[in-house]
Amino acid sequence: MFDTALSSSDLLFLAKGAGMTIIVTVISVTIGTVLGILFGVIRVQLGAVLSAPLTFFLDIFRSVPLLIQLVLANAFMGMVLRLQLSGFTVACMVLSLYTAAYCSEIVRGSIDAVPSTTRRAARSLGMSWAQDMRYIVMPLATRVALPSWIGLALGVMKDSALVYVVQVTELLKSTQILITRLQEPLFLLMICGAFYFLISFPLARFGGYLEKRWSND
Amino acid sequence: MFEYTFQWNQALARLPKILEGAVVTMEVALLSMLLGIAFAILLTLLRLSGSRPLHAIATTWIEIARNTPALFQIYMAHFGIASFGIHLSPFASLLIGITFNNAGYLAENFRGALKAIPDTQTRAGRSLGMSQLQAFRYIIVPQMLRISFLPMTNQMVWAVLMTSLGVTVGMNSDLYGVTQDLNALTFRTFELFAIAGVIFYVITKAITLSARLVATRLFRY
Amino acid sequence: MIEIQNVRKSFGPLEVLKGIDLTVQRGEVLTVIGGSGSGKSTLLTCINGLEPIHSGKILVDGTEVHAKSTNLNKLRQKIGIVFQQWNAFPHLTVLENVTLSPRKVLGMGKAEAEVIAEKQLKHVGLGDKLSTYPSRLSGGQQQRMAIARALAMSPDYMLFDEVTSALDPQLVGEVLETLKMLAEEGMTMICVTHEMTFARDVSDRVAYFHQGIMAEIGAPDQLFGDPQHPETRRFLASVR
Amino acid sequence: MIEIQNVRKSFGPLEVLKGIDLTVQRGEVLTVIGGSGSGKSTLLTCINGLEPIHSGKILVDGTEVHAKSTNLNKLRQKIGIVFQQWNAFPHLTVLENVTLSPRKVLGMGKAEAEVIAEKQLKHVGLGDKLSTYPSRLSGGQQQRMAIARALAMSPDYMLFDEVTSALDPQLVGEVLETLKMLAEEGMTMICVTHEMTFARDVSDRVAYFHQGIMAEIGAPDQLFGDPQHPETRRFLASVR
Amino acid sequence: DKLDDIISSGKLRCAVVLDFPPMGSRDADNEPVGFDVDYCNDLAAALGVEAEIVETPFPERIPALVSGRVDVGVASTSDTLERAKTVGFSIPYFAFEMAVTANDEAGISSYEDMKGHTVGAVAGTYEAIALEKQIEEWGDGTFRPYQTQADVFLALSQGQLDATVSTSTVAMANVKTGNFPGISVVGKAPFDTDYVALFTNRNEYGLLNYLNLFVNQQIRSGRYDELYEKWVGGDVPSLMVPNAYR
Ligand SMILES: Nc1ncnc2c1ncn2[C@@H]1O[C@H](COP(=O)(O)OP(=O)(O)OP(=O)(O)O)[C@@H](O)[C@H]1O
Ligand SMILES: Nc1ncnc2c1ncn2[C@@H]1O[C@H](COP(=O)(O)OP(=O)(O)OP(=O)(O)O)[C@@H](O)[C@H]1O
Ligand SMILES: [Mg+2]
Ligand SMILES: [Mg+2]
Repeated sequence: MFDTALSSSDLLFLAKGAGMTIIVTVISVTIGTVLGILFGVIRVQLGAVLSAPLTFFLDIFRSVPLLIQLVLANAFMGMVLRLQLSGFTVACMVLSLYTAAYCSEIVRGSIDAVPSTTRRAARSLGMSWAQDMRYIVMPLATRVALPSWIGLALGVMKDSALVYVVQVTELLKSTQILITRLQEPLFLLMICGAFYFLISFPLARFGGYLEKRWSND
Repeated sequence: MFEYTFQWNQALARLPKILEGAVVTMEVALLSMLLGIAFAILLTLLRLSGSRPLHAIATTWIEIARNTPALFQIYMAHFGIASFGIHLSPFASLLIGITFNNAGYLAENFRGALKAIPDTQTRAGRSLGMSQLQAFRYIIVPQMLRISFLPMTNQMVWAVLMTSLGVTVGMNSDLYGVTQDLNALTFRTFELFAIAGVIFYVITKAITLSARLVATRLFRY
Repeated sequence: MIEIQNVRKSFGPLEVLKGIDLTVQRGEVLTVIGGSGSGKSTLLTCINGLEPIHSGKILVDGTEVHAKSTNLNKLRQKIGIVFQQWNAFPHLTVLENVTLSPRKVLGMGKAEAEVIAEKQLKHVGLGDKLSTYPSRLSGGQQQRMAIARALAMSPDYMLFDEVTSALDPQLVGEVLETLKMLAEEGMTMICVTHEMTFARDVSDRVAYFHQGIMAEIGAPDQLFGDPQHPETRRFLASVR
Repeated sequence: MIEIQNVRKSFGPLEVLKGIDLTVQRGEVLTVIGGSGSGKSTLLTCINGLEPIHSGKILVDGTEVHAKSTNLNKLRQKIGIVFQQWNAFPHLTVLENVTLSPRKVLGMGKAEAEVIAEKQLKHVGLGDKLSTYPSRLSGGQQQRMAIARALAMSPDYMLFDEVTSALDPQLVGEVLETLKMLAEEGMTMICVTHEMTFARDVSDRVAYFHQGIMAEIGAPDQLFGDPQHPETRRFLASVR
Repeated sequence: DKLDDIISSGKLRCAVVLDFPPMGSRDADNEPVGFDVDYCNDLAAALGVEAEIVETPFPERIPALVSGRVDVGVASTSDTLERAKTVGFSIPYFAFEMAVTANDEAGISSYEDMKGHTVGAVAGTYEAIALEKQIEEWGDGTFRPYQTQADVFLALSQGQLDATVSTSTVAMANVKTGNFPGISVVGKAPFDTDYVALFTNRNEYGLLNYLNLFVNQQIRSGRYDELYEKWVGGDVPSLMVPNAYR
């Protein structure tokens, strides 16, 4: 169908880009999830009023384009804090907080979804707050949260296409570099899109399946 | 070490231009939302149509929109489509890209909303003498609207944020594009993008707050 | 007049109506009783054309319901139906629930529709709930609203499908009272019900359905007092 | 011994307990009756420290529940409580529901905890449901599981808060039987209930609560037979 | 200071634009090559350190510097006074003439022909700023900035743009690659010569001093001519501004 000048070294180059996409995603989602759980629990524990500053801070990450977050964080780290960070580090930092902001919403919602009467029952059996969290809230909240969390992780993967602004060559950027040389935009873009799709689609379906299964009981 | 002195007045002097960009951003977001809703309804109907090819078309659209980066979709709308000899202005490319994305997400949403409305509702409407279309229009759609309202608001916020991707297809009249152009002139990166960030924040807050107001007025049941 | 002539209807391999013959005259109140799954609800939804039939004919005032040429939307205006599940439109107030069809289907003006709706709502005892949303109503009130909603189309026939069986016991009475009132006013009605007292007191005739067949039909005294069919006897013994 | 000394408790501006004095001896079965909102549930949740109080004292075996130095998690081990809503942990089997606390709170081994849990589950008649998930249980079975779950901690006191009132009528009996059995075995119990027959037959004393005040307390025969307080008379008349 | 930091860290990080042939691009193995890449390597060698090429799109050159991602920009950056408020420039190390490249079907054969057409350039470059101003002056036509030089030529060959103004070296190099069918260089753009300079942080006088001397040495040693011949070819442009000190 396509007569292409794509060489095996170019494919390797693309694969490197894809690898970068995956690495950035995995790091950010991991850190972001840990932070998100932490922030989410803090927000539930403190209540809406006391946690308002934290909520506001996290809200910024959901209300300003990621592109601007990256540019600003980049400029801020270097110019104001005078830290010598690689673009990769900045990308992971911003994406981690970005993930944490959304994740804390998911965590908060799913903890709230555990009936307070169930938690009361646990406490009245002599369980401490931590035990209640560990043995009752976590397993129940996880079922509520997991499908949305999968969606979030995939979202972060797709949004990681923007880290090119801090000089991280991920998949889409690699594709653009190859388009420059090979001048086969449609073909290369389709390879790139297919890669994202092949990772995202099955996982998204899996999330949907979990949601359906767990909402039944 | 390098000392960075903030020069806010230099950046603020450009505020009128930035605000013009904000207006364009709102325009694109709003248009893409209206078109997105229209296409989402169309996609939903296609999926309900019972015809296999139509269903497949709708599903393909929805899954691609949901499973590839928005940046990719917008880039595709400009450079990808151009491979077929179709030339779109940056504005059109951006609009098409975001609309494509919106429609995909909204259609999925509408499907969920439709599922949540019991079909006894249509039945009740039909048995009062309403046609299929009337039952859909007066009974199903209003209820769907309520269920989908919050997701639609979120999508609108997304649309606003997505306009920032227009620069990759040569758009420079929107909020991000204007800011980037000014940055090229003055190199006051931090100040300019901070201002743009604040404006984006204000826009998205305005959207969520007004949506909440509208919702309380609209959905009193 | 509703004429049902040898009607058969299947869901997939399952034959639900196995040749029903039945005529309901103007002004008559017919009660249909029978076990779960015997086809009672299906019969009602066939009468107003919500379900297709596979053979036979249903004529309402001489119009064949399932003929291609029949305008079903028009036909349904003269056949009101109220279901077991409360089908209030949750996004509309009580008044709007009732005026919606007259306005959109009959093309009435808002004011005119509201006059009629208020009249019907008062009739069923909901005159003080006009601007309430259904979520604030009890099940019994929702059912009465559904009745008013059907009546607002000025139907010639009313079909009731176990309108009380999803209700809390203390709410059943108020809905049955409404049905009784309608019957006394001369409305032509087919009521599917499990309320035997109601069937006995209000109906002109009672039909007993068993596995897709109308096993027996007769005056209440006769059917309850001296049932002919062995299944009828078994059924009546079980519900007593 | 549970000693409640002049306890006051408010939710915001609403004073829910207005100075309660009450002592429950070891082995005693106290039933608490009273209208909705009279503070019965609140009292129970104060006794095991789930809710703070504003003045007064609650002593359980001499330990002040609301003192800062009190280890509440430890104290709660000797006070079992079962609520009106079934609070099964839906992600655990019946056996796991019951063994969770002994294992995690008391630090028991799995095998040991299971022996105790099985014993208690058999006790309440759920010996054959060990590996079932709560969603497969009826409401009555869930309540009995909740009782077994509390008993597995070997509490000295059991508090029951209208454990039957969310149940279908035919399921009430089996739960009341379980309570009766516990009472006969000598468990110290405070039961909030609307089941007057149960109160009369099983309890040593009955307390009547009215708007945050313990209006009357006495032996069942005395309280039911010859109520002193006018509110008690009114209440008893209304529930009969 | 920074000069010491670079020497002691043993690494020189250069911001280079890699879709700007012949100044910077990637070879078949997708490795960075070009005039600027060699220039950075020379600088690193002079400093006795290792060079690290950091790819930066045009709009990101200065942010990359101010955020500390790179030490020096070797990125064909025009030394405008506006920018000098933010960063410190060396003396010019290269000079561009501007050329008009057009799609063959647009019927454009000179700079003035661009009037009324859709034209574009790389966002944030000297020529983009000048061209946008020109379109505004004409009051006819559309200007579109793209993020990279590659996108500009891609758009041009796809017919999305009718013409572009770019440095003549870049225009020649791109047309020569054969990657972009249907476009040709049609003439000069009457913009002032675009002197480009190395840049680093504004107050790093030690490093700036070093850079100035380095550029001077490159010319003196003939290395500048050598690199010019290697990547561009033809008459070496003078880096002297007539009738001026610097
Ligand atoms: N839409 C449908 N698709 C498939 N089967 C159906 C459908 N509707 C009803 N049935 C089946 O047809 C049979 C008759 O159903 P119908 O609802 O008419 O019985 P019924 O007499 O009204 O019973 P009940 O007293 O339980 O309401 C049942 O076995 C039912 O499962
Ligand atoms: N968490 C709470 N916040 C605010 N008010 C509460 C809370 N819990 C209970 N109340 C109020 O305290 C009052 C007493 O409640 P409580 O549950 O103790 O009554 P009760 O005697 O158990 O009634 P019922 O028989 O309905 O269970 C009620 O008016 C109730 O609304
Ligand atoms: Mg039925
Ligand atoms: Mg209570």
